[in-house]
Amino acid sequence: MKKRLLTFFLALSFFLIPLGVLATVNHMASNETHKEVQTENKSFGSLLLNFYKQTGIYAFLSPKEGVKNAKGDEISKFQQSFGRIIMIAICFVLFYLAIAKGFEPLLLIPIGFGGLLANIPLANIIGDGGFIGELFKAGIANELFPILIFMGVGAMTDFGPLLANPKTALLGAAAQFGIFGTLVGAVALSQFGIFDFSMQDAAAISIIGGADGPTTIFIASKLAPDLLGAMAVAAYSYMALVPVIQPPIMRALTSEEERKIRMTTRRQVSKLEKMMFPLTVLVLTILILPESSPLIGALTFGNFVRESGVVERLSKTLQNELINIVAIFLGLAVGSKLAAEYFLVPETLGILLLGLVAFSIGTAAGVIMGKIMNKMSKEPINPLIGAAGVSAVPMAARVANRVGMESDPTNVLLMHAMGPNVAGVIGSAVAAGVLLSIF
Amino acid sequence: MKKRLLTFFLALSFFLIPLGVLATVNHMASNETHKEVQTENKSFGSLLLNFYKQTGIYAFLSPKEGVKNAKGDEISKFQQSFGRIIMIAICFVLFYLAIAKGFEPLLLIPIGFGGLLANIPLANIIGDGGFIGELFKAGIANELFPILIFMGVGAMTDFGPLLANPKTALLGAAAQFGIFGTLVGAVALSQFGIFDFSMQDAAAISIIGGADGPTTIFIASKLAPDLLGAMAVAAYSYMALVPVIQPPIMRALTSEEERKIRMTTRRQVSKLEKMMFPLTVLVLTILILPESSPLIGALTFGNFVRESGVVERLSKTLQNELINIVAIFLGLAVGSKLAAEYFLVPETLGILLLGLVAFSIGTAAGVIMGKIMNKMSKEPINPLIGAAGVSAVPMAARVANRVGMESDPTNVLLMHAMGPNVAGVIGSAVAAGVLLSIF
Amino acid sequence: MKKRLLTFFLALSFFLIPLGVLATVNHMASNETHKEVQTENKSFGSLLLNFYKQTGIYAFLSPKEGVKNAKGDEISKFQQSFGRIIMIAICFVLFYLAIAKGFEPLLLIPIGFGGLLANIPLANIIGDGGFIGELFKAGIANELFPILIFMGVGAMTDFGPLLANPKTALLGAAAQFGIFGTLVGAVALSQFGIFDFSMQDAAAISIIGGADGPTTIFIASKLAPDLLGAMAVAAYSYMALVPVIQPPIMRALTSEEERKIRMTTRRQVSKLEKMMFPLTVLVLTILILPESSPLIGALTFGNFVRESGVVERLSKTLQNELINIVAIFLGLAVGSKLAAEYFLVPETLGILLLGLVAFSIGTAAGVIMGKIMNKMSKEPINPLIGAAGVSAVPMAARVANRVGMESDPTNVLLMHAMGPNVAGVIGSAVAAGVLLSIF
Amino acid sequence: MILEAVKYMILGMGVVYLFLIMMVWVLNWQHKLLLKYFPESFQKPEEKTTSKREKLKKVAAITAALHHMKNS
Amino acid sequence: MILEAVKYMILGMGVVYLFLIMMVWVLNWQHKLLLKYFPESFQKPEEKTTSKREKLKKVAAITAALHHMKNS
Amino acid sequence: MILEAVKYMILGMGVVYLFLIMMVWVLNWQHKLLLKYFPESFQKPEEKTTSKREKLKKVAAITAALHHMKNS
Ligand code: NA
Ligand code: NA
Ligand code: NA
Repeated sequence: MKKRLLTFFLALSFFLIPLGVLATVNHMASNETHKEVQTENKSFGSLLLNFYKQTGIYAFLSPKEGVKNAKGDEISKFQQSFGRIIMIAICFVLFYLAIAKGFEPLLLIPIGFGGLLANIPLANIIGDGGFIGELFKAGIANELFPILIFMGVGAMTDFGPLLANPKTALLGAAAQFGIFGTLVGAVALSQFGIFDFSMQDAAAISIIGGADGPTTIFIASKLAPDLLGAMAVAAYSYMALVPVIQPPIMRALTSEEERKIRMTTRRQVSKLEKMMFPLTVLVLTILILPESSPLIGALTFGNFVRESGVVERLSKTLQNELINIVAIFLGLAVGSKLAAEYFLVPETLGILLLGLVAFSIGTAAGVIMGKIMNKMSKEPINPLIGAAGVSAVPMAARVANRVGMESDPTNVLLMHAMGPNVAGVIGSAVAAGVLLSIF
Repeated sequence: MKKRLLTFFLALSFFLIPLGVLATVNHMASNETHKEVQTENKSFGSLLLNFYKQTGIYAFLSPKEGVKNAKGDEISKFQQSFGRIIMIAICFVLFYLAIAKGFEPLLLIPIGFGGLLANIPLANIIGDGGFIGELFKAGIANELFPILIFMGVGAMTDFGPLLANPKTALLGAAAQFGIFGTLVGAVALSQFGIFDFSMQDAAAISIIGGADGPTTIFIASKLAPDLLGAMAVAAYSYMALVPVIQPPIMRALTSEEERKIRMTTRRQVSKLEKMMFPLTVLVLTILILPESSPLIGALTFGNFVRESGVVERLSKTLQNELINIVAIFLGLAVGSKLAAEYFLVPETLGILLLGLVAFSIGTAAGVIMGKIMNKMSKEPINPLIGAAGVSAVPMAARVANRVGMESDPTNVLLMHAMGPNVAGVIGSAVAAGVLLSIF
Repeated sequence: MKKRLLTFFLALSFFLIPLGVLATVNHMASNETHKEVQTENKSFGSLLLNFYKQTGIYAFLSPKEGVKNAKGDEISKFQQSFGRIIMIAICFVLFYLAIAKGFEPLLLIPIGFGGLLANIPLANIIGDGGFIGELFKAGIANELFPILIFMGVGAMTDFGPLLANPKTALLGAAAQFGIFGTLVGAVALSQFGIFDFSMQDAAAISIIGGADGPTTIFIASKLAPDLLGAMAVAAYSYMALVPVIQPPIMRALTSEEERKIRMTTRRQVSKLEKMMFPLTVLVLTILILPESSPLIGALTFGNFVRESGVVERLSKTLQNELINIVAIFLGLAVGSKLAAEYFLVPETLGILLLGLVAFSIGTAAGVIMGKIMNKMSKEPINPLIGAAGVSAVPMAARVANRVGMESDPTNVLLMHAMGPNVAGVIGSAVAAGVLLSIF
Repeated sequence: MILEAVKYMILGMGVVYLFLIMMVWVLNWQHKLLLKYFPESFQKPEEKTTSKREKLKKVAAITAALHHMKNS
Repeated sequence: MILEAVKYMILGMGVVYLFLIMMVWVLNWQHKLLLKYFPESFQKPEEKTTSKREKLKKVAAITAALHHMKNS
Repeated sequence: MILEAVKYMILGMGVVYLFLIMMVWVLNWQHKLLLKYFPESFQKPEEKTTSKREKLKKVAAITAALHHMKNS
């Protein structure tokens, strides 16, 4: 059915493209037709005409110079006409990916729908008083929503696999090279004139390599709010594409023997240890990197609520009602940045590209660190689990497991890979704190 | 038990009426008694007196000229004393209707309680810093709450019956004549001096004919915020009264033979069709009527979340936690407009009357359209299902079914009536968009 | 395990104390070391230095004169260094009490964690734009959160036991002497120069004797926002300590015979009676004490939603999702007042002391009223149930039951004690209204 | 200032007692009224319908399973 | 002003009909398209997986209980 | 500017490693401490009470049904 679904979406696009063509043609001719119309009609006719001018068809067909959107930002004629149609098509593609391919539907569906609504001409949905605009003010502008999502993530995450083999956390550290390596690359490319990112923008974009949605949104809304839409789309898309992006890199960097390495059993983890873990991490954050404390504070709060074992009610609320409600609001609000005037800018291409690079570098760094640790440590370490260090919980751990099984179907790496996987979340939050402390 | 409940409420009113009488008497005498009291007491006595002046009894018994409520609006002496008692009694009637008669309790109970709280003298509950005032600011002033309710409605609605027989949507179009017909009537009556509504107020009031709570609140808060309380009460009351209002009109306009018409089987509906439906409606809205897009956008978002099938979590959240929380907040906030100073004004009577007229016209228009379609179309159409076009989902469809069964107990019209019923929701949202685009 | 847990927390404190000592030492020496450092480094070194200055270690070790927190309030050097470490340790103690001792974990865990986050140097978590700061603005500053909690409490409370023996409500009245007696005491002690509380502060602190969390927070945020943190901690701690604080007082004031008194069966309660109860209480509030209406309005709203029986959806939402979400937000926001600069002030000791006194007086007053009522009334009344009048539902009622069973194991007082227990909630809300009407 | 506090105390306790005594009085009066006019409302309240339904469902499922087992 | 209201009425009903007629038209067209290209999507939709799973769990529990009983 | 970026990279990776290495160190130290002072906390954690209760309820319901069936 999935192939046919694709066909259908293509069919749908036939519905959209003519309109787009019409738009471009009209775009060119609009200057002349305009004046005649205005004086011609009266009474009921003028009412009809006025109404026609408030339709979306008119807005697509007759873009105007100097139009501003609900937030006071200018929209070019291209963005008003063909641009919006392109964005609507992109939102349909996001739906296709979410539904037919199962790519992070919990966020891509609200984001995509928010994008649709953001590209409706004349409707003031994303501005002041518009409902998405209000959601944006309520939780993105002040960073509340990503923080609440992080609480939910904390309440849903079992850090047991990390506690069972703490040193695998170093793999989660290595993978953050995706962030900082990309930062250098982006700055270099800007220096050579290929991109045009400021240092601050480059830093924000690099965080996509952290493979963590809320962290990306948090950093974007602090350091580069204009790039929020493209960054969120890139982050969630690449997180969803982990099974496609990672395996070739993992195979290229490891030998067949390495991929077959069996890991020894993990040590036992006590309930008390799990309960102490969030507090330990928070105390370290306080001592070393207070700038990370909103993110790590929220994560550890959620995890402490989970592991304390005495507030099941609150833990369930964090994992279900609260995170679901916030995911809907966050998705719609982030989607508002898919408005043509924000998304169809040259920077977007750079973001998508650099995001992919960051992801790949992170994966490679994790695998290489795995190889190094395997050589240095007494116990064998399968370098594949290093790839899970990018976060993208639990997808990346599953990919590591599957690639391992290709070489030896009896070698179950899943729980071993979960350690670097959850460490990667902490690692990205630390990296985010470093970026915030610099800029 | 229900009759006795009524008796009891009457008994309760005996408790309230003497106080009211007392209030009116005192009202007249207040000018004299006032000055004497103030100088008489001292020390502990004066403390007691001061306290007495902060009781509700004092506020009811001694209304003053020029008092303003928490929002800075003036309250007449009548509104301060007998008016508040009347409003409190009205709120008790709303509770009676909700509990004993089962009239839309999910909204009438919060609205009624909000009304009670809004009529408490001296307490600043509906103003700035008061909790209902804060809820009002958080979601009515910016229209967020009705939009979120509409998302929930979208997630709860199965548009399958409409997809099984799309042309019944025209019945949902016809029923919107309740809105526009009433608009003309209201303007005419204002012209003749019977009412005193501006064109904008008339338009807002007419939307009650759309038989849709969130749409009514949305339009009221945009076009006529002062009338919000009466409009919401009218809309929900008449929606609850559908089984009383509609049948006589339906019987008067149809012959026995028409009521016996059996409808042919409906075509099969595919899962994909259901998934495409919200997107189709949204694209049409974008092209034809962007002003409707907040309402239709929210409705279709909820429905798309439901039908996409991959985000069950979010769908359940929209249908349960989120809509319940918002219903509580919305109800209390709307109830704040039941304060005597807002509700006990001449306009309220006009609103209640016009709302009823709008409802009736809508029903009639739906039935007549049903008769026309039955004659024009090849397949037989039972005109009764036209009455379901007013929305009021699913009550109106059930009424159509029941009236049909009176004539032929084996003729099940329910699913056929659900088509126009859900189309009526879309129709009202479109009508609302037209009104917004005009005013 | 619990003893060992304590040992462990002690061990943990060994981890914290050296840092504290270091802080104090460094505190003294800081004036000299400072200037040398600043000029020494350059390039990468200076980057490292800059980074070091953004670590928590540096902030603890090198407190500075004139530093202001995110809200613009000044933080003394002691509060910056050792103070914060003390507060972090206190938060750990709160966790220990919540987890190992089961003391009100639903609120102490969020409050404690909020306290941890509030004491992180440099991170702007409690200020504008910080997430706890935003939560504070969203619901404490405007008193929305305690009100919503009270709605949930109303929806969770069964007033049946009170309706089965209404006159036990007088025990709930007597216990409010804890509030007003303490007010006199606090004022007297301030007069004698032992404390330094204004009349308004004294009134706010006394409300702790009401043994009701939301009421305490509501009053604190109105009358003495600076004391909010200490008051909330005191209120919840003493509510949790009811089984420790109350029994000695109860035993001291009653004879063995009195404790053995068996109470006669309670009258039957009708469903309709339960449904009328919240409305009755609200009408009384309107007439006598409108100032109490936000608190009592919320309580009775929740209870009416529960007892109306037709809006089960809303009742469940109030009792679960909504109260859980709000409890998380409220706890974190209240915890922000555990920042060293707000908590480590001389007033805190006074608050903790006066709170304990208020609690004890309330208990004693309830028991004495029980003795009086037992002598005056025809039916026997066990004075122990008077202690339950302080509220702290349902803990205090259970304590009354248990102390009674010590004297006669077959004498079940639980349901009899629930009457004064729930009446105590109303009593405190009334007392709160009196305080608000005076100040 | 102590005197003032004492006055507040008397006022406060007075209002609290006034409120709760009036409440007791109204509740007693209400109880008599209900006993007279709505005696049937004092029936044992039935269990809530939802949980009842759930139980019925469970029982139905079990019965079905048992039936299935018997026949097999 | 009445005339204006009548004009608004005509405009309003016109737009409502336009919208819903276009919707009917697109839905019919879509239906044909889907029938042609995705005939398999018209299969009876299966019950939702979650409730299915829950049922399976219930059945498993019952079966286990029965099994336990048989053996004892 | 590239040089600056490289410095940030070194600083950033340094802090990330510092943080996680310290975490590993503390966790290992904590583990030993817990093994020594709280060996009993390493018992297999029991299943959560709520789900346990639910199961018990289910089993009770089934048992009741079976009992009923046996006797009939
Ligand atoms: Na990461
Ligand atoms: Na309608
Ligand atoms: Na109390």
